[in-house]
Amino acid sequence: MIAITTPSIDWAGLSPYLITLFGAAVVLLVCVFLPFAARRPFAIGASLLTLVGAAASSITLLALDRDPSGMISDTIRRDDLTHFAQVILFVTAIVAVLVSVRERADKEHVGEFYGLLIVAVSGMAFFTASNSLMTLFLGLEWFSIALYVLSAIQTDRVKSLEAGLKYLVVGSFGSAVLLFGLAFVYGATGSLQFTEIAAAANENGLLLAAGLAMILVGLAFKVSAAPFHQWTPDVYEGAPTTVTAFMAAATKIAAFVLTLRFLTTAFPDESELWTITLGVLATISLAWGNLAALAQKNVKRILAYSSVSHAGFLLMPIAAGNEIGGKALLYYLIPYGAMSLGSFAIVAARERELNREVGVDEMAGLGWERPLHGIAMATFMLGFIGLPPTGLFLGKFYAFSALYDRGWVWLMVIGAVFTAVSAYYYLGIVRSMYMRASELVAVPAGGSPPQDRALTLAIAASLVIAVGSFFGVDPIVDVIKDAVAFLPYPY
Amino acid sequence: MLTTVLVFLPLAAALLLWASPFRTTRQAGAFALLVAAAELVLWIVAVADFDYGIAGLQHATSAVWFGDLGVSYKVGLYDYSLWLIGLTVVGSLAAIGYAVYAGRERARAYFGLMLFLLGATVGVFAAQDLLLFYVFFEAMLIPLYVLLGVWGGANRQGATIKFLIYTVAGSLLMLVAIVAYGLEADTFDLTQMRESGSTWIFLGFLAAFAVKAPLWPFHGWLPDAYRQAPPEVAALLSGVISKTAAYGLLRIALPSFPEPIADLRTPILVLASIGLVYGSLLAFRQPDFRGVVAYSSLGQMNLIMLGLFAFNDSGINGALVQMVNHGLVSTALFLMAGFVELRTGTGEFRLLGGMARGRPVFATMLIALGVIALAVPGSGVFAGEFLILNGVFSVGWGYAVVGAIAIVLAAMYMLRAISATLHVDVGGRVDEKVKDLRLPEVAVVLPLLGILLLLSFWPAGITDNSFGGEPAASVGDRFEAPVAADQPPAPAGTEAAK
Amino acid sequence: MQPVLATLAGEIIVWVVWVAAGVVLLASGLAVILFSNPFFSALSLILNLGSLAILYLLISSEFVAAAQILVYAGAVMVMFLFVIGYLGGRADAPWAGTHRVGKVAAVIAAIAIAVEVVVAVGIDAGGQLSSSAQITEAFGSPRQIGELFLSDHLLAFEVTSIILFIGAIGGAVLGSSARRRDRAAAATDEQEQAAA
Amino acid sequence: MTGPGIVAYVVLSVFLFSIGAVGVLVRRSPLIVLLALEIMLNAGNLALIAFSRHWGNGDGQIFALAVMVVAAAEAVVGLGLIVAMSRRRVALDVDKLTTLRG
Amino acid sequence: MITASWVALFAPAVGVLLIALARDLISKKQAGYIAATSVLVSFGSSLCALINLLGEDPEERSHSSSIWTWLSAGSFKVDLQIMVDPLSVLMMLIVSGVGFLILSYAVGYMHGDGEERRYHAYKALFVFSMLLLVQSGNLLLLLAGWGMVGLSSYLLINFWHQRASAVHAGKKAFIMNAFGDATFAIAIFLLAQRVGALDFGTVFSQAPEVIDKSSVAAVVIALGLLGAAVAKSAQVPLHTWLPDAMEGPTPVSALIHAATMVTAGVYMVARTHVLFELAPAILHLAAVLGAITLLMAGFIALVQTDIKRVIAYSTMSQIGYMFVAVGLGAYGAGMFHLMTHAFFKALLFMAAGIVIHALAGEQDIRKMGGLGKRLPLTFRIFVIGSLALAGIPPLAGFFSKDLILAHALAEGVIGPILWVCALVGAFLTAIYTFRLLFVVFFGKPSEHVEGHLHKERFEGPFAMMWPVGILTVLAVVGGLIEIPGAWHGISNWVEPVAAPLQEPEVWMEVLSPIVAVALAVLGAGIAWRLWGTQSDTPARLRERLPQVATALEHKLYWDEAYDRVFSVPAQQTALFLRRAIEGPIVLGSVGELGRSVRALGGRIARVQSGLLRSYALALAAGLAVIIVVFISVR
Repeated sequence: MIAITTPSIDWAGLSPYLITLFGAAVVLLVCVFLPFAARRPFAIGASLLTLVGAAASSITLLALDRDPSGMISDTIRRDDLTHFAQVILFVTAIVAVLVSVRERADKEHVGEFYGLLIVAVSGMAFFTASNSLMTLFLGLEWFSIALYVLSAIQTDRVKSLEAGLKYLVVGSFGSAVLLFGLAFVYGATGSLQFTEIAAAANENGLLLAAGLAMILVGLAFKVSAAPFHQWTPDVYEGAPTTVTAFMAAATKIAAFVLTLRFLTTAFPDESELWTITLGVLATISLAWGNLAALAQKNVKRILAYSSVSHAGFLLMPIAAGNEIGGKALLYYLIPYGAMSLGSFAIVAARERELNREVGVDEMAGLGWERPLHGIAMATFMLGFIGLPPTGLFLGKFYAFSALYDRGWVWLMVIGAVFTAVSAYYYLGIVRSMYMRASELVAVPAGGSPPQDRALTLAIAASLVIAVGSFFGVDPIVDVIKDAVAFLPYPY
Repeated sequence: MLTTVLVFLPLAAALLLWASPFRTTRQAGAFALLVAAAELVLWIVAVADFDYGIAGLQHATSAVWFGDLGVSYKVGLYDYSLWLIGLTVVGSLAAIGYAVYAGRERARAYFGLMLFLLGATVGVFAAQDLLLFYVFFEAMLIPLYVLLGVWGGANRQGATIKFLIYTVAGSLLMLVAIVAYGLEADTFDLTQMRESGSTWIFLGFLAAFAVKAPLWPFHGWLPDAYRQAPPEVAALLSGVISKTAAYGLLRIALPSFPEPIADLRTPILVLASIGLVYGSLLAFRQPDFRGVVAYSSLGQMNLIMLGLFAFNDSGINGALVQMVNHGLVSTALFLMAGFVELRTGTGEFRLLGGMARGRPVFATMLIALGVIALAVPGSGVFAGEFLILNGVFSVGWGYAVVGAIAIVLAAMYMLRAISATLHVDVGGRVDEKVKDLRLPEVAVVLPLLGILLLLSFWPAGITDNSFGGEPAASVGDRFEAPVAADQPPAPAGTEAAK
Repeated sequence: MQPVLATLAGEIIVWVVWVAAGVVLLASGLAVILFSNPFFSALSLILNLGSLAILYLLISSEFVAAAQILVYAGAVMVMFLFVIGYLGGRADAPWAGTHRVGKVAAVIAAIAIAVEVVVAVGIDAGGQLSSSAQITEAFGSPRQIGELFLSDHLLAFEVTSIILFIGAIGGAVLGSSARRRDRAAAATDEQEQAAA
Repeated sequence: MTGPGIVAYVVLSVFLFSIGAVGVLVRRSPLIVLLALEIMLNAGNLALIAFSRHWGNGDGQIFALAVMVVAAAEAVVGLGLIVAMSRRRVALDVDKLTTLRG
Repeated sequence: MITASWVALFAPAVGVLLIALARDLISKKQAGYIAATSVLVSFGSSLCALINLLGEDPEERSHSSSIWTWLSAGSFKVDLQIMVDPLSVLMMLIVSGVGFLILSYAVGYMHGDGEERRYHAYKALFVFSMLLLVQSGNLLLLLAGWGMVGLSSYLLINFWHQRASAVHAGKKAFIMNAFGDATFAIAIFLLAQRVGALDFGTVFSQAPEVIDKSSVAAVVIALGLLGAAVAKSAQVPLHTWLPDAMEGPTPVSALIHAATMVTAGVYMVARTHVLFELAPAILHLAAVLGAITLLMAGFIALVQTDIKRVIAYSTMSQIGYMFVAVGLGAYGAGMFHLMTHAFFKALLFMAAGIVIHALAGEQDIRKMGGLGKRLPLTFRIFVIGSLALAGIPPLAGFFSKDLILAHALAEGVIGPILWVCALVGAFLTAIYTFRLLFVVFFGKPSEHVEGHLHKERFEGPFAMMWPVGILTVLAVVGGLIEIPGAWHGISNWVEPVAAPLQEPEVWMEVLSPIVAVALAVLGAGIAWRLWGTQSDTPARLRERLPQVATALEHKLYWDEAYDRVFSVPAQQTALFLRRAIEGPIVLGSVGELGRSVRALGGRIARVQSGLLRSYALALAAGLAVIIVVFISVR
């Protein structure tokens, strides 16, 4: 017969994916056979176990500190960048699961919910590792489809369905554009693998340029950079808050890490094109996100637009295209992820407390009623502006440093100006929490809600990460340094 | 180590307080007072244990913080920053004392924030790393924001937002400048920075400091913030916090950007002169007590700017003396305004008046503070103004003439405020229930007045023990190359510049 | 002579087939978006997919062509038709409704993209796209595809299964009966009340 | 290679892509939008296979097969959503899905 | 001696502190005693200093002492420094001596006021400030004392702070003086820049070397100093605050606005004569301003009806004489007149105070009359004071005024004109002085007097009367310390510090008094004719010259002019800035910017229409743009 040389399989390197997929399968299947009452505790426990295991395996891989290598015919990579991103992703997912513990709606799809959540994070982990156009696309669809379903999973809520459909249609549109771009890059270079693309790219390849343009649009869509961000507020508002919390943090982490890897590895010769494009997109995102947020009342929408503006900030270090940029990006994602997740978690808490959607007015009095939530939310909001002591402050500083290293002071100034604009809406939330006259304070529906230790733990964890990354910046950056050192930065 | 303790004692105490079960003003306030008093003791220890002969950094501590970009935790004391820390500690002590006396809702949060503010402000004066400086500079904002927004007056919300957005905008531009400057110099250690010739970087720094100080016309946040804040917070804001901006100019901008400053000095001096007269004129037409103090602060801060940018021995020393003196007097005056408001519920002149009769202690204190504030010759404020104007005179006589006009205007607005509060007809809100100052109130303000009087007798206590005795040289020569600024008043024969 | 003729004839046949397939492809594509009845649109799409399969055959991708017919036209489209049938094939006029400006802009944008990319491709056509690689008989055969799937693209193969799995779960979650959910929810509520 | 050159196939794919895009952009029925999305993905497939032929390696074909699966998965989820919406009596008109806006 | 001087300086300050700290522990009277005692200590110490100085060679009578550096900036240092020399000791004696008498008087005068403690503390504070002014050893401390006397003056003028007019007068005084402080400061800046130091020794020795005579710098310095002197001494054009300052309690008027503070300008010119002599034109300007003031004040005093205001105008007029003197370089003469004026003017004010006291606060002379019989002792005192003021020999005013006249004749350039002016002034002085005397004490008691002056109410307690007695003696004999043509006690004493620029010859010293006394007697006669006998001439004069009378009654419209030129524009500028700049631009722009940014945000948010298709369209359009850019740059 024909001798097929199957590639050697690095089981250790694959362990994070295998653990998560196995866990997801267990959750999905076992839940079908369990009585309703037992499903939720089991699903949560199993999910946490799975995610902790996955995180542990990623940390182990990170600690092993091996040289970067390819796995399975070099279609995905096993390197510290991947593992670092995976650690953040899994931790994000753990916190998201904690947030979800008392999610009211949807008692039936418990198994599916947690299964999809784990599958999604698994897909993101895979996405960050991808090293070929195909794994890239498949990874993207892997977690995207899971997220489409998760967004729409509260099928009895019209908004959830609407969000799901919007996400699906616009997301698929973006995917199609990305796919077309990938096809063109493949057409221009004859290869799917990032490094081979870089090697095969010839000067003045219009095909490659057109392909790159479409890829940039597709990726910009995924990271919700303006003007391709428009799905973001709608989906964030409509999706179940737990999903939004997870999605906002994790999608950004995965998409940005991959964007960094992909663009630097595959398109070093086109760096002029993509850095400037990303710089422009960063500018538009900052402007659009911050300005549009000014007009919002719904807290989830505000946070969604805020995430658009932060996409702008996160694009800066990639646009800088230098090693500081790489480090800055990775560092920025840690406090940003935690703060984003944490702030949505607080919104979720408030939603459950009041049993209605949370606008700025609904936040009134929160600071005094729930001191931990209040302090955490205030810290996140002020941190988003860039006030110490959250790591985001250092993240902005890092990103600015990368830009300065590149010589793009203009973008720094734009970042500074729009951050000042953003202060208005972030402060609006803090103001509502602490500075409202008492008669405006919304009274919790049906008395005090049950204690939600898991949620409190989640918020506390976010707070600790957000603030801890400020004080412990040096050890974190030590790890990051190794994680991004190998990328071939154009500048 | 001492410096670190100075910075972190109040911060740690704030966290401790928030975690504590102290809920009432009495408990939380007493705790805060105790901590502030301990801070004062620490400061006195630092003052005693300081070598004033040299202009260098003392009690320095440093540790790695953000090694990748050369940012470190580095704190230390210069002789002049020591005085500003003293101002901070004393001012905060008085403010906390006031709050304990007046009573504050949600006392635990309130006093924790006050302590946090104290620690952050001390941190600003002690930081010897650019980014650390920025961190403390911004960290001050958070407690200020909450204090203003939660415990402020009826129109606090607009005031708060305006204040924060203004300052954040300035600060972020400074962050850009810090990045540029630090990466250009390849370190963020303030003691090892190199001079920069970049006007843009300088403007970035100036943006933050001009807003915070504020330099005219960047004071849009000031009137509302000073009016709406609780009196003791307004006191700190105008007395202490505004000085951080002046300190920033002194510590960072002046040594680092000799060429841009040489280029931009004239416009800045002109703006400051305008601000001085402008603030004084507007103070003259304010309908309320706080408005007068607020605009007078605007004028005074611009005066300090004049001194700093005169950039000679006299100007710099004068700016420092003025920072301390104005800090104390402004703090005290806002607290006095608070006492008035506690009694009458208003600070508006048309509802006040005639408070001197039967309230001798209040009247005496207010008059004493008022005349010091208007820089009656012989007072410490006068000493500062004199040095500043003397310094700026050798840069251009016109500035000194403007300053001299402002002296007259200061007399006009301050006497008006005193008269409108104390004299002539008894105002609508001043009835027999409005009593004289009580002992705790006196205890809050009297120390400030005492220090002011002491500084009136011995302003050289500051000037002799700052900058190692050579202001322009020690500020300008912090790095290798000398700064080609105007010479200090020479013994003979030099023509007035310009 | 003979080989030349044969080649020429082959060339002509291929051209004819290509043109026919291409025209059907675009026409059926347009039909998909122009029919107001989703049922006809879906049928047009099947036609579209078929003509694509023919094009695939022309460039020696037999396996993909087969998969196209079997998987796509055979499975996916059937599902579409089921759903359309279930929903009753409600129609909407393609160009009706508000947001006229949006529609014009949409067409302009699409045309712009098409023109731009065609220009890009056209300019590059003289370069690297001018001559394609020589291929062996094995190209595009199930065997070659199978080999690739089990060697270089083993991972992709596995991942597609995961995606399909997700799609299946998603379809089940979203499409499952509402009545069942209500019953289930009620059951859980009762249990919770009992527990409390 | 016989017949038209690879460029012709690519151009064809571009037009197909545009047609699909127009479909997504103008149609209000989510069903037809889903069909248009299928067209777009197939346009990508056509390009992939054309380039695969051009370079003479099978990577593009594998990719195209994978994309088919992805398209199927998307379609399943999309159809599931549409069904769920019709159950909830939500109008099947994307122009009426404007609860979330602003 | 140095120690004594320091004691003299700080004793009143200690008094202030004691009164302030003791508060209710001491009675109100005791507060007064503390204040008076502290000033007495100053006086005693000053005497010690005087005795010590007398024992020294005239050329070596200048000592300076500093306790610590007051202010420093690099190499520039200003010490807390006093200077003990004949000039300062003379002033110390006048200030603490007259001060002690008036403080003692005030204990009785202020009895029953209610806020006496404050009063006595302010008074002691004033003496401290004044001593600081006269003792300071450098220009900066001089300025400090200068400002602080202004402050104490302010505090005392509006001591009765319920009276709007008093408060207004206090502010006015302070602000006009602040203007003087400002010009003083500018002069100091220039000096500091040129000389690099501010202590008198260095300044006076270095200034002539580094500043050319009549150079711009010299003129600016002298002008700055003159501005301060003019403001403090209420000379034209900064004189309008003094008459208003009479709102203060009468002992205040006596001490501050007659005897000491207002003459500080004279002292300062004498002290810094080196700087003035570098700009002779300015020195002459001082003399001219003095002459204008003495004439103008004399005329205005003719029509004033407030007893204290008449005396206040008289004070301005007399200080005008002193300015003429120092402006002509006759520093000794100026100081001499300063001293005698302190005696008799304080006396007049105290007598006026007794009158006002007796009439329950009434100050309008039209409501007085015939008091001579009711207050015989006061009447006699007043007569002595008036005679001294009018320069009738052998009272104090005669000698000092005539020394000034003699010096005026001796100066060659503007002297003769000034001499004529001064003589006219002397004539006017006699008229208004005797008018006051006749109107208040002669004729029949008015209804008001009848109504308020009770039999049992005697002229004043002993506490008030003994200081008056001492001052009466001094007003009588004080002039004998220097007799023109015979011996020059004061001139010689002051000479080592400030030598006169010219020496009058004997004929001048003889001619001037004869003419002056003749004019004074004539003036007294006219006054008798007009007001001593119940004639209707004043009324007819008033009808004949209505404009003149109105103008004089309105004090020549200075206040109105200042209102129009400074006060109103300043207020309007402030109002304009507030309405046109601060409101709309500085504050409004922020709000406007915020609003427009938020409006922009709203508009952008509306782009988010919720329409799925438009989201995809944005994607497609963005893609089209990016591809175009990419293709075109490639």
